[in-house]
Parts: sequence; structure tokens; C-alpha cells
Amino acid sequence: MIEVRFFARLREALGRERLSLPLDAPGLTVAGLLCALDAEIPGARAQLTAPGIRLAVNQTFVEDETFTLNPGDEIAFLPPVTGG
Amino acid sequence: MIEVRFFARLREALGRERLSLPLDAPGLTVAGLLCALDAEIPGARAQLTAPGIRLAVNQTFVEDETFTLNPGDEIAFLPPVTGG
Amino acid sequence: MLSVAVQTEDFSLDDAFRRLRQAAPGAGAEVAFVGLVRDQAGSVSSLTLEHYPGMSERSMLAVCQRAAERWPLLAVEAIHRVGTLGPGDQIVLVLVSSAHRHAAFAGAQYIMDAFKSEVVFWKLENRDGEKTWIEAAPSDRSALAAWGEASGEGAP
Amino acid sequence: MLSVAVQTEDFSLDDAFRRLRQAAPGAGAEVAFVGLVRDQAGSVSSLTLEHYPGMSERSMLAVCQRAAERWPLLAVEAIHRVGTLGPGDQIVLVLVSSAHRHAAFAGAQYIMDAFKSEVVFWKLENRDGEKTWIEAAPSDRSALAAWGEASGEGAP
Repeated sequence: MIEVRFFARLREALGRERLSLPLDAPGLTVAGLLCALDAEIPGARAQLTAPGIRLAVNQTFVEDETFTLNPGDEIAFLPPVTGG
Repeated sequence: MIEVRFFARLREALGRERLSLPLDAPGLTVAGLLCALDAEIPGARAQLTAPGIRLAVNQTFVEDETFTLNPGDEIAFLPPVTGG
Repeated sequence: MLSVAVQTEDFSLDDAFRRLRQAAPGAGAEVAFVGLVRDQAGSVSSLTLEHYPGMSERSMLAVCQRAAERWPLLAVEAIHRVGTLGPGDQIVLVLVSSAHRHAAFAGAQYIMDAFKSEVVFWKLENRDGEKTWIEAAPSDRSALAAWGEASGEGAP
Repeated sequence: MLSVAVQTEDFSLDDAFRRLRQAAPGAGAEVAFVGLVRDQAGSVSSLTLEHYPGMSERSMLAVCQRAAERWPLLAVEAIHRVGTLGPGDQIVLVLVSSAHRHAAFAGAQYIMDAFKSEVVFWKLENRDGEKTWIEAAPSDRSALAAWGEASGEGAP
């Protein structure tokens, strides 16, 4: 299983906060995950790859769509942040 | 009368904190006051005009030795400050 | 000695200064920054802060560590609130100590500049019933860039 | 809203922040600087602060006024202690508020830089029984010069 989380305005736009996908295929990349998410939530891919959206795998930023995921990973899609 | 005050290491070096001088002559300048002080406390002039010593008349800095004093003025000699 | 916390409760400034001094005695200079919900005249507003639990603390700590590597800071304490806050409420505290004032000022200001565009918090402003997600201003990104860093770790 | 005080008593940070907020509500950013007697390992020391009553307050106020003309500060509170202080004791507090953080940081840092070489306080350090008058370091004068000002009002 892979855990997917959406925050702030992405959570509102997609109408959900988290999602578990049974993607245990070895070698699954971020690009592959985006396809699977678009199948699950139509239009999600465009929202998740919009300018400013960043991705964290197990709470570390990842920039590369060829990054390989492992079962049990937590993937989060993060709109532009503003702390402080 | 003119009130003269010495602070910090000047106070220690001259061995006094304040002094009243009966200088009511019109047109007395800072330079004239320095002469009067040197007569009162031998060697005071060198101490009071050493680099870094500043002068305040009625709590306002004065740079000019031709500045004219008035009876009742308070003149303070200030070593280099360090607040904060 | 770096300490970060994310919490819904308000924080006491006296308590924070006391902890800072216990953590690292011997400081000569302390700088505190407090961010507040601005009380903008003419419109009742509130601010709801959301975060990514775990990652928010990690991102705060990463910023504080970078500051402590760059300036000789003795201690850093950062507290960020989440949840719904009203005008005048305290949002964030950054408190640093050092032997000298310039390191303390630079460290605190750097941490705040980095918090604005790096730590994973989001702000939803509610003004007269209209809700808007606030994003870091371009000036926030240029503020961080002025320290000689791209905004965001690992950003291209 | 500028407030300055010279006192022998210690000051409470919570009280100072409370007064600042009452004086000027609506701020979004507050910066506090606290200067402490440094606790230097290996030598018991104390610091005795002397001032020119009346002129010390005027010189502090003049610095705060210049800061408030240069940055959009909402309120400034400055407290400077005098008398004999021991290691770890609070010496000075500068607390400013503004709508935005950069003005608050700049205002507080400018005030401290100017305090170091302009306000009429003197410090006598007592270390292992040896007493030394502390003078502003050359770095203090260059810190103020970096703001585009000669050190000391009316200086040539």
C-alpha cells in the first residue's frame, strides 16, 4: 500500500485528505503514481502538477518524477507554503 | 553660577563629580570655562579635552569651543559612552 | 540547543525566555520575533493554520539548524501555532540567543525569512465570511534569496 | 508611541509586551532585543552602569524617534538599567512593533546599534576585583555607520 495525502487548497480542490492505493508493483515512480491518481480522481494529475505544487515522500521533498516509490511510503502533495 | 559635572572615568580621574563656578561674566565661552577649570583643578584641561571626551550644555551635545555659556547652565564632560 | 514546537495552545513569552536561558546560560544577547494575526480595521477576520504534522516540525528544525551553522547561536526556540486564531493572537515565536547582538539579530531574521517560504504551514484567511488561502509573497522569496539561498531545500 | 525608561529594577518581558500591545494594537510583527551581563567562565564579574539622569532618557528617545521616522513602527519601548548587575542579569530591552517583520527587525537593530555609541551610559566592569571602564568597540561605530549615519548627533 501507498499512502497519499493532500493539504490545504489541494485537499479542498480534490475533495479528500488522504487515499490508500494498493500499488505494490516494484519500480513504481512518481510519474506512475500520478497516472494511478488521475485514474482514481479524474483531473487530479493537472491539479497535482500545477505550478507551485511540491511533493514530499516520507516527509522529504522530492523533485524528480522518476523517483521510485516503495510499499509503505507516504506521499504528500503540498501547495505553496507560508509559515511564520 | 555655572554647574559643571564629570562622569565615569573623568569623575574618577578628577576626583570629583560636580563643581559650581561663580562665572557670571557675559560672553563666557567653553574655551574660557576650560581655563577656569584648569585653574581650579590643575591638569583638568588636558583631561577634559582628551580625544573622545564630549561636552554637553544643558544636556545637548556642543562641539564648538566658542559656544557661549549663560549663568545657570549645566555643563557636563562625557567620556566615550557605551549603552545597551 | 535547538527546540521547535507546533501547538494549538498560546505561548508565554516569559516562559520561553526562561527555557532559553536554562538551555544555554552565558548569552549576552537575545532576539525574539513574535508574529501576530493582524487586526485589520473594518473587517472581522480569523486565520486558520494547517500543517503537515511531523514534517512541519522537521522543516522548522532544518531551518534552525542552518541558522545555527551560519551564526554562533547559543540556543534557538521556535513555536508555531496551528488551528483557528483571531485578530491580535500570537502565531509564531522565534527566540535566539548568542554572545553578541549581530549574530542574534541575523539568526532570528534568517529563521523568519526561511519560515515564510519553507516550513510546511498553510494559512486560510477568513474575512467577512470569504475564505482565501494565503501564499508566500514574492517579497518573502526575495527576502530568503537575499541570504544567498534559493527558496526551499532541494528546489531546482 | 515611544516609551523610554532608565531604572535600577529588573523588567518583566511579559509586562513589556503587554504595554506595547496596549499602546498600539494591530501590529503583525514584534521584535525584542534583550541585552544581558555575559557570564564569562572563570572570572566572577559584575557590571556597574552609570548614566547622566535626564540626558540618558533624552538620548534614548532621540534614537527611538529617528528609528520611527525611518521605518513604519507602531510602538517602541526601551528600558535601560543602571546600578550594579551580575552575570545573567538583564541590562537593556528594546521592543518594537510594526505591521511587517522587516521594519520591526530593522528598527530594533538600528536602535541597538545607536544605543551602543550614542546614549549616555557608561559601564564599569569588575572582573576578579579589577575594574575597567568599557568603551564602545570600533565595531559598534562601524555598525552605526552602516546605517548611513555618523556616530553621535552633532559629531563632526
